[in-house]
Amino acid sequence: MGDPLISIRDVKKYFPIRGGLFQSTVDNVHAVDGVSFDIERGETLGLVGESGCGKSTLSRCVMRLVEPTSGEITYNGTEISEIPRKEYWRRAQMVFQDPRSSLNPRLTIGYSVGEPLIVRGVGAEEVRSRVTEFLGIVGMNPEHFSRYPHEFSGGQRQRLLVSKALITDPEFIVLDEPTSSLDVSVQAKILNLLNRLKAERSITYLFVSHDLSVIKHMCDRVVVMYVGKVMEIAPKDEIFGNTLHPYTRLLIDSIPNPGAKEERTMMGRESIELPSNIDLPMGCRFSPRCPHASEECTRAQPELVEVEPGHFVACHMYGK
Amino acid sequence: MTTEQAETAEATPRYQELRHSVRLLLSNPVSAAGAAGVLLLLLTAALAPYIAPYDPLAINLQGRFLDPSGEHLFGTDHLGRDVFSRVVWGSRVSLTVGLITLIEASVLGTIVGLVAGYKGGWVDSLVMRITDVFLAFPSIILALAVAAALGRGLTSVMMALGITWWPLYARLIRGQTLSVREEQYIEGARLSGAGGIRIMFKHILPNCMAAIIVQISMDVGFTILAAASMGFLGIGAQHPSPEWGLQCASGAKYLVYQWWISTFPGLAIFLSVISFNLLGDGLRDVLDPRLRRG
Amino acid sequence: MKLGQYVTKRLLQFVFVLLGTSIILFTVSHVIPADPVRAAAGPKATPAELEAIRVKLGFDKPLPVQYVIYVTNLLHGDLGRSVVTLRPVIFDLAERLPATLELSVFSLAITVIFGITLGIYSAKNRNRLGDHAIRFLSLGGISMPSFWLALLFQMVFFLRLGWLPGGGRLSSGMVPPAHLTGLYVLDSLLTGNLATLRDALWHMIGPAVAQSAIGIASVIRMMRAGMLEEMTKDYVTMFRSAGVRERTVVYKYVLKNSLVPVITLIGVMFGSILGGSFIIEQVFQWPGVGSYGTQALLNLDFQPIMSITLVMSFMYSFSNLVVDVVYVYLNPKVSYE
Amino acid sequence: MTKTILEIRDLRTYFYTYAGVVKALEGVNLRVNEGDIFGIVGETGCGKSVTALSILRLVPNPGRIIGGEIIFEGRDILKLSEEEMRREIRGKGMAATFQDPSTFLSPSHTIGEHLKDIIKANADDPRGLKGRELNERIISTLAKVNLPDPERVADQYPHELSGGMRQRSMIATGTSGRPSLFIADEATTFLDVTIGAQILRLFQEMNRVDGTTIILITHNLGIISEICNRVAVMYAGQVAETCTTEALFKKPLHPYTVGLLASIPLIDREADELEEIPGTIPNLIHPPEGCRFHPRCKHVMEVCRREVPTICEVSQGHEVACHLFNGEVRSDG
Repeated sequence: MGDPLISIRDVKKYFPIRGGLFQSTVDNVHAVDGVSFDIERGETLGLVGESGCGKSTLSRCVMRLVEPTSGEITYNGTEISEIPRKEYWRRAQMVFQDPRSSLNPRLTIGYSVGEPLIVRGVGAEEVRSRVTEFLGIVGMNPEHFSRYPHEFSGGQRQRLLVSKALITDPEFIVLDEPTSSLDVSVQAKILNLLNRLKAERSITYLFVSHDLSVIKHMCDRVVVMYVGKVMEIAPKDEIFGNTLHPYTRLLIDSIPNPGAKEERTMMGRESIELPSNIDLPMGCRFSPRCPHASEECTRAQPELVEVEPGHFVACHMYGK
Repeated sequence: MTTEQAETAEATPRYQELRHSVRLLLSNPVSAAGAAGVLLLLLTAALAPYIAPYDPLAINLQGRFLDPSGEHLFGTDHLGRDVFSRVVWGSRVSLTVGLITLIEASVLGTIVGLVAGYKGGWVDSLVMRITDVFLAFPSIILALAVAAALGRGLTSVMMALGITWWPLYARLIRGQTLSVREEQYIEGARLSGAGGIRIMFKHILPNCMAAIIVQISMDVGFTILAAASMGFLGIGAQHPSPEWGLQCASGAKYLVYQWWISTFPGLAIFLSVISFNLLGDGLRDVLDPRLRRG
Repeated sequence: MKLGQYVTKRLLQFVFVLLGTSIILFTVSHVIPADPVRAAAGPKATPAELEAIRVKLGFDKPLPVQYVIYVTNLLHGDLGRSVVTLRPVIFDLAERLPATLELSVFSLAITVIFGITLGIYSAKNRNRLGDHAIRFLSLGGISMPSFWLALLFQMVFFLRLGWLPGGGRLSSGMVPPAHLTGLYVLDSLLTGNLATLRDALWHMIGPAVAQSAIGIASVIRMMRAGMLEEMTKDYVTMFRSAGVRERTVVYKYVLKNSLVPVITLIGVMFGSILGGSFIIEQVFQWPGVGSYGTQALLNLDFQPIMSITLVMSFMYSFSNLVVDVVYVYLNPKVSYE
Repeated sequence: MTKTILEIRDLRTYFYTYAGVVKALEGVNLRVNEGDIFGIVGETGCGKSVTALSILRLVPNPGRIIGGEIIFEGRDILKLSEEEMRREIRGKGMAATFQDPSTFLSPSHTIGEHLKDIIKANADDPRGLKGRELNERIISTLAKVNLPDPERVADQYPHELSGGMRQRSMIATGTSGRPSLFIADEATTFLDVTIGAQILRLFQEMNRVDGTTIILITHNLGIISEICNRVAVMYAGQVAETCTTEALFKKPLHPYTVGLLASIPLIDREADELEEIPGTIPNLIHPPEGCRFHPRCKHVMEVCRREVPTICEVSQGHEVACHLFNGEVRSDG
């Protein structure tokens, strides 16, 4: 496999909660709490989890939009904080969840898509020709150059944002829930577009989503996160065919799905909530919801261990 | 792969949207009346020398206290000056004061608010505490004190009102900036490599313009009122200026028998302010229905 | 954060604001004027008086020292001397403050009562005749120069109709009630003097209405807009879908939710009432702080102007403090920030 | 023969906007049987939420129901007065829960206060119901939606609850009048999958235990497959196809349904590329002539551009509005 493109080592991101009379830090939100994994060159890595699991914060740490509290992230072996931001953002880009708020309503498509070139001092003529070229690549019309965002549908805007992310020819793109605010028939078009671009331009994707069906369709490997921690990492077929972690199991079982009518043993009747990232459970973070929780699980946090080649799991039932 | 090209249902260029807004504004008879009033005021101020039949400052002691008539539409005052001509010329004073004050306040307030909202942290806290202090004075009272310190006259009034008004704009723009800053496209602009100045002025400011325009249009009325009040209290425009508030004050003594001396300038203030308020209400509804204010 | 903690925090902020106010007023009185000594001493001061002021306020010393002297004097209640009444400003203020307090609290009460009820009525009867009338009047209310309204009031109700008195707190010949609080209404009530009470109230109508016109109009507009906006909220649909009476939805849920923002406006309105007192008290010859201020402005009597500004900003900040606490108490969603 | 609880005939709801008349519903026909969990599925703007609001007669301004019949328990509710609607239908007969519970609950009132007024509104003797008894009703209503610690929830404000608990509280406001028909409009869309799955189970329980008929409105075909027995697919303000859930996934007929099913990634299906439906949903101010789907349809015929397709029952309980099946009644197979 060679060297990974991006390697994340023990990254933590805490957001302080201020309170009291003098706004001192009274507690921390443990958004990302010691996460390590690699992103291999050329793969699509899925990052899946529910709200508050830290997947968005982590992807923003990778993009240098958020400074991690500790840990290190390297890109091609270089610590990303040592790469100049403009240079890093030429090579790594991101597509956000909500295409409605991702384009400035007061700026033309030409400016918004071409901004990465404009801030790097590219001349107006070249910006224009590059932008029109990339509008064509994502299936938009060059005439859209001087239009404004409100004239476009959600799906079209997401295409525009993809073209903006591509315009500096990056080798790595974070896709943060790129289709979750789109209708299903539009989602299909965007997902197909992303797959085509990846094949044509050999880009590496980090695909962040809460939707396991989409993850399964798009990704080569999957990282499952829960409340700031990695629960399981495995190739796609392993994750779905040989699910090890009880949380991954619950996640898969919760997907409403024609093929699974039978009773699910995992879910109780009572409303159970995701734990907050502030008062964390002592041991395994999933232990309060886990049907297999033993005394050990409430005491000690399980380590992420490789139980089969390439299949890592953080659960006391496995390992050793 | 050009499947989605045919579906731009509402392909309206920017100026069409503007025209649409204007049409929407004028389609409401109440806002249209406001716009007409404002236009009339602007025309009066611009054409004052042609509209006013007499010199507003010409004293004629033989012709004092004349009743309103064909010759003197609004009568004459205690020095025999034509009240109509004075009201017409007074529009220039009020508009000048109102607009200059708001330009001062909005430019200063916008820059401060933009920086505070975008930078956040201690810069923001400091700016907010400073505006707190300015806003701790009841409206107009600080302006009175500042004008008193600067000495009488219109210049002091404009300075004093500008000083008391900017914190309102700073707060408004800061609030807008905070909400725009949360938009995804700001993060997107950072990823493009855009710097702070570009983000503030190219990305955030245009999204605050609607709020600024609405606020200014609503505040013109207030500044005209404030300036007139200061004139009435003798701290603003000085004799023999045809400023409306001053005219009201000098007519107050003759209220019993010569009611017209202070009634007509008062009416002029009232109509100007109401026009700006109607226009402001209409603009708010058209440009930004979320900006509801008292 | 607990409510108690919030109040403490808000009190600290109040103290901070007072400190800031003193800095601004110090700047206004010591830095802005071309000749601050002359400004403080008044236009007719003799060279000896000028010298005395210069020494007393430390004008020959550096600004920080001047500020310390300024604050020290304030804390000792030394607000300077009026060049018109020739008395210490603090005495003049003490004498006149109750009159202003009485009138402005009365005006605020009128503002709140009429503003809120008319606003509700207007929203409930949207686009009917009553609503149009109220909207028209409230638009007039916020556009009317208060001095002009006061003059019109005088002209119509005093000069022409004679229904209301021309000014002052009591009719001539009426003896003020025994001085307990200085508020005539309260004092005459406490001493059981109903004739004086009636006369005092009768004298307050004119100035109070003129003074609260803007406030009433603003509250109406905000209340109406707020109610109408709340009526379009999703929870109204939810209650309707569950078969709850329209009356309950409007008067219990919509009303409470739309009152919350109006509460903050009430604080602002108190400020506008205080600001308006300069003009209203002058026109109605009300012997309060406002008319004292107007006289001071006419004579550029600087020390009283600064003191009045200080006192009024103190009253205003204090009322905002109260409003904020009430707001937080009523609005569970505020995170006490 | 099962009893029909709700039948909608030729329902038309228009919105009179500044830009023009949006024909949000144009001839919607539905039949819901007692005890069904009936799904309505479709994409943004297909009219599924407007259908829900029309059934409750709560279409917001500037919308109006301009024609059709909504027969609920034998009565055409479009003919009832507003007061009858409130007293007899809403709350007791039918109730609803909506997408975003943070806006569908009043921010400055506790959950208990909400329920108090709703329970009183639906009680036979509102005056007799007070104090302890009312309180018990509130708690039991909250307990029925499986909220842990209902006493505490009753005293909490909406913003103090998590998303799942808020959604349950809102369902409680709907169920407190024990309606025979319950409409759930995108009730799990804002929730995490594991929390959403619990809410779906709650609906199943309401259906099984109390016999409540449920109309479940969603854009998610997975949810339909999970708990619905019958389903209507809506497109551009009309019903394209109505059938059992089984038939929907095994034997979809309408080209739109077929396209929709092929365009979603399913967890138990492998596909290299997802099918795409060309074009996008039409503008409902100027909808296409004839069949509203024809500009995007692979099988478009001349007649589709001209005539609105009529509904035909292709097999028992399987209705489709498409010219491909016009007049043709298929036997199974």
